Amino acid sequence: MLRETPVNIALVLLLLTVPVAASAMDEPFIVTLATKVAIFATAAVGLNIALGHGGLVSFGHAAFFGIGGYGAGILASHAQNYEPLMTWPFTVEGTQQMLIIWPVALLAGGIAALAIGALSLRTSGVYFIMITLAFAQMVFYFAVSWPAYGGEDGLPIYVRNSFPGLNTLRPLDFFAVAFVWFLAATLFSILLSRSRFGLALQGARQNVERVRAVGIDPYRLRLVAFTISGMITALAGALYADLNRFVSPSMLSWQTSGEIMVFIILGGVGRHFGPLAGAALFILLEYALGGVSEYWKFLLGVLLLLVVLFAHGGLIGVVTRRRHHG
Amino acid sequence: MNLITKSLAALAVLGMTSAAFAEPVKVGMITTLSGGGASLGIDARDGFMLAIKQSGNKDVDVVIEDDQRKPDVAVQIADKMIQSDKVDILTGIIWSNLAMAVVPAAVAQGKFYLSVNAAPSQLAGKGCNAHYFSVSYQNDNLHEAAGAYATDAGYKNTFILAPNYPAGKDSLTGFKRFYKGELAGEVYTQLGQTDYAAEIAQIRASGADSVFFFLPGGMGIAFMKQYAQSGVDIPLIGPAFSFDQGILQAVGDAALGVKNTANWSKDIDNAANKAFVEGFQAEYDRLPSIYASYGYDTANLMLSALAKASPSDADAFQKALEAADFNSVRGKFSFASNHHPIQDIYVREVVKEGDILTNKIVGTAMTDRSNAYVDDCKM
Amino acid sequence: MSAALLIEQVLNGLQLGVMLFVMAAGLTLIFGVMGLINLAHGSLYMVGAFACAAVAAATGSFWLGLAASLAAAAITGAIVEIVVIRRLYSRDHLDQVLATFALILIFSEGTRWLFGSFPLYLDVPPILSGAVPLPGGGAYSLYRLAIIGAGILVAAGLFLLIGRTRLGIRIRAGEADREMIAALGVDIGRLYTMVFALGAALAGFAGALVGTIQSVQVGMGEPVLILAFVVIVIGGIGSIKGAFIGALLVGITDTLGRFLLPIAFGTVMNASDATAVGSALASMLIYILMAVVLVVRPGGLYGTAT
Amino acid sequence: MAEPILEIRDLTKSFGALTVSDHISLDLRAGEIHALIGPNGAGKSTLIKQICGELQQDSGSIRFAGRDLAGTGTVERARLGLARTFQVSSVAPEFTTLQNVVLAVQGASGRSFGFLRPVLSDPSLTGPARRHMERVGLTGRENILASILSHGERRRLELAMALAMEPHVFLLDEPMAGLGPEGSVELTAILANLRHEAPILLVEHDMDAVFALADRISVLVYGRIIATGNVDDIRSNPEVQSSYLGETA
Repeated sequence: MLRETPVNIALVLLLLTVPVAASAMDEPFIVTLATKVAIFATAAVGLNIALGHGGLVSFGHAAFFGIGGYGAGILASHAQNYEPLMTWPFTVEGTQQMLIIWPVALLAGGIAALAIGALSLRTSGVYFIMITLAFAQMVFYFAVSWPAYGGEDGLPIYVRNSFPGLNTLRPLDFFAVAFVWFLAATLFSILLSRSRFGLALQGARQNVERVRAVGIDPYRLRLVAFTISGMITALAGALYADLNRFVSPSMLSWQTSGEIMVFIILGGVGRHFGPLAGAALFILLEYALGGVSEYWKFLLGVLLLLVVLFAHGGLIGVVTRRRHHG
Repeated sequence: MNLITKSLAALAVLGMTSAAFAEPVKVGMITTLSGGGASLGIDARDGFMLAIKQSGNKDVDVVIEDDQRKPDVAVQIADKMIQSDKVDILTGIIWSNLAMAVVPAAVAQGKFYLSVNAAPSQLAGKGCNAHYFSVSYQNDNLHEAAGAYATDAGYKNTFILAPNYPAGKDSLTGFKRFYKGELAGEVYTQLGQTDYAAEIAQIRASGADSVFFFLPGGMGIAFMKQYAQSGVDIPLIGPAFSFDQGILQAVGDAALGVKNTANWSKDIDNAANKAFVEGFQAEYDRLPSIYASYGYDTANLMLSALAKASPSDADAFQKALEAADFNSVRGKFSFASNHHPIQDIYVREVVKEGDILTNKIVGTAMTDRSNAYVDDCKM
Repeated sequence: MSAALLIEQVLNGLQLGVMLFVMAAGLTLIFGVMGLINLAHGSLYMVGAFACAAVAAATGSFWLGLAASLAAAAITGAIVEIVVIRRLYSRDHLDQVLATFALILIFSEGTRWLFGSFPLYLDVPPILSGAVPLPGGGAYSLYRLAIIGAGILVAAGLFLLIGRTRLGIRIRAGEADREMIAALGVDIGRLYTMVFALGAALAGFAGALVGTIQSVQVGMGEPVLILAFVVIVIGGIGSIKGAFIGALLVGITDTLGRFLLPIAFGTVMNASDATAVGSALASMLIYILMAVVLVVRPGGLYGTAT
Repeated sequence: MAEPILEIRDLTKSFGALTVSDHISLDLRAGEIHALIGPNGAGKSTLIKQICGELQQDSGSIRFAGRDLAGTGTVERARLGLARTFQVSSVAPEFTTLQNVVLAVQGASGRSFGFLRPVLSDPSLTGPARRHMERVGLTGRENILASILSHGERRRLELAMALAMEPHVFLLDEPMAGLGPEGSVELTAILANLRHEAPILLVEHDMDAVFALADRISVLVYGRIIATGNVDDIRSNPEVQSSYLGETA
């Protein structure tokens, strides 16, 4: 039986060394795959704050992922076309600078999550799952039919956005950016879970009556958690837009929401490194099975089913043979 | 050049190709092989591979990957093909939005892209590129032809409908470019919509004398079946996509008699087309679709250029492609200055041959049609 | 806008509504009795449509196809319940969502493997083909009228089944108190399998009826599934009556929204923009409706807030 | 006599035709333990739920420290200083004992929006928490998961969480339920001390504990208070004898 911490450290080291080695061996595509893992894991870390810590089963996190992506895409497209974003009451120019794009993505995701959360958190259980789905569908259909930014066709970013001192078009440089964000999000999530806020949030998931009885309002806790969660997922969306140099409504589709949840469950709900394990496994499978058969999603479905039915602790749970506690 | 000499030339080209290459060429095909739009990608792939097989050329190595009709997946496959498989030429994308995601970055990295289907206006006008060629058409072409046909047929009051997404809007714009009559109505439906009762009711009430619709894939099947049941008998016009071999059988008799515009039909009478249609049926045991014909032409164009130059010599290879020195199953074929075809566009009618629904050419809608964006392209 | 057009659009809304009800009824029953969220309900819809198309093509009879759709969906439902679903009753909603999400992948790819990627042919039976005149000068598809009739019959049958039969009593008892019903000596496992198969058969039935005028292809179940969820959430999860009201509400709102919104916007802007904006808003309309209902009544119209 | 801290007047609550609280009036004064007894189904828990805000009364008033509680919810009442234990133990099962008590200390502190500093290394939280655990005899059990505590330990954990809130009133809903005789005696001793921190409204079936602890007793039957008085008054009250004590004694 392995302890969880060494497994986590091994996972992170693996994520770090594989692309570095691949880059040395001139296999840039493996670096791209690792970047995708880091970004998806970051999105899932975001969702995990709501879902794992707060028990808020959001089936609409694709909305935030997509909003972050569109934030990056819209700013970049304005910068590419030299058209200001708005001219009244003051002029706002587009930008290709990640240091500006990220705060915008965080802010946009935060505002959207605050609004959606404020309404959705009035419900609970299945209703919460469904109303978050409904809001995500609303954003999806809006993006599909709104012509200004490409609608269904999506919005290309011809040149990856830039970061001072890095050549983001080099796969390894961009991987470094994504990796640092993944680490930052994960560390933040760990700190959060041990903080006053995290204690109250997890308490509310386990026993909401008890939390009320000690004078803590679960609605405000959850709203803040949902907002933070949406912000992190939106940031991951902005990175994903840059990875693909492209944004489209498919980032907002309900399947995307489902996939982010799948990362978490594959890795193990509520585990800090579950999102990484889940995203890595998912992408590994996509490429391993995708090469074997056109019908790889059938195999993915079978595997997911087996994990849900029989390996409740997720991948990390299987490796460490231990159910998760708190 | 008459038909006989042309087909002799074709044989000569086929005969010499295998000798002409020094080193193998890697081609990456990104296309939709799973999910809703898979039938289109499968046909394009099969047409492409048939041409390679018929050529007997062993030096072309085609890597095929499924984009699942998702732009982000397509981009990643393109990255993989360029970075890892080190392909020289990319092809295969069916959908315009995927093409917009992949093509600009791929050509910016110096790769050639040959389109088997999608040809959005952005890539024909300001965004054109020396390394990008559309073998199929420019997206507006078949819609323009439908507009021209509606005018020729004397329709004065057409109801037009398309899904509410960029290709849908381009389609209606294209139709209106050559249509001279009035519009009885202009409706945008939801993308992926499956029930058209509300729109059919509007058509019935509009007093239109004809209906133009662009509803690709399952949307078109649903629309036509429902239209046939509605008791509305205003004539339908559409681009070939909704009347393609792959979906006609699913539509059934509801499609009989409908006029559609296409730049290919299996009854175009030339040797290349005969070889294609027969070869395709022999190889895959089904009738080829229009996407298969695009795939077939794309491969033959590529082979003809490879016979003259290697993609590593980009300028020479580009010149060889521009020459379009191959026998298109469409007959006449040349490239406009923005690397989109100049070709005839026909009017077809859906007919029944035995038990099988298929198309028959009944006229020509446009002759030597290029596209509306040539002047915007500064190459 | 003529009266005939309006009548036709209302009929369209009604037709969409009753079909959504047939879908949603199974979903809401399964949730009400077993407490299970079943995302794979749309796959059973697809199974029904494919079974109908395959049998109709083989035998030439639409009616045999329709019978096959009921049987195939019910049998598939029963097998899925026994093999997978019954392990999920005691799990939380997250596990249920993910396991049934996995089932969607399995069903979609499995169907594609069996039937290929091309849409199947399925057409309206000759007896229901064509249109009938409407008062006011319009006409309406006979088949769609038949769908409305079939949907209303199913609704009436369900209300009778739940209200008047022994199975219905057990279902209601099962909703109220699982232990009590087990204590009464009813085999709860068998009851659950039957309810699940019943819901599946309804979904398959809807799939066959709707597939006939739409297209029978892989992935056809998912858009309907999401609509059906909207319906049961609006109506209140577990309530058949709520599902009925919710389905009609969604059907009418969606149809009339798509028809009227572009016209409404047309009064304040040019026609082309109006259709674009109007259709954009129309596609969001039912989700807006659902959000409004949930904000005002967090448990849906006829549900109890959890 | 000082003004009562908790003052309930004419409280009425019905579920359909069933009246569960029928014009209840009740006081809790500083320093006292006021026991509420009555047969099962008399409406004791419903009364507690109304006091802590989980249910809203149909009519009548609840005043706490001179303030009318109408329109305030559970959270606000807890903040004002009403600490409650539950009839069926209600703790966060995946937390350790210490985390549970820290949660209560944090609730009382009113600051739950700290995002970075770990709670378990914050002495302003763990200090009081350990102190309260010591008072209920849970020292040494800090790192045990609440879900695997014994029943008696869990009841004491609840009490520690109530203590941690440093409340003005304790509402204890059957704290002795399920404890053996020995456990009841221990808990009785702990409760006896508690009245000096804040008065206790004690709902309890264990008559030995009630008679040992209570300064005053109210008897609730079918939603009505049929008698209030000191231990001797209640013991000798004939109506109480017939309707309640007679059955159990």
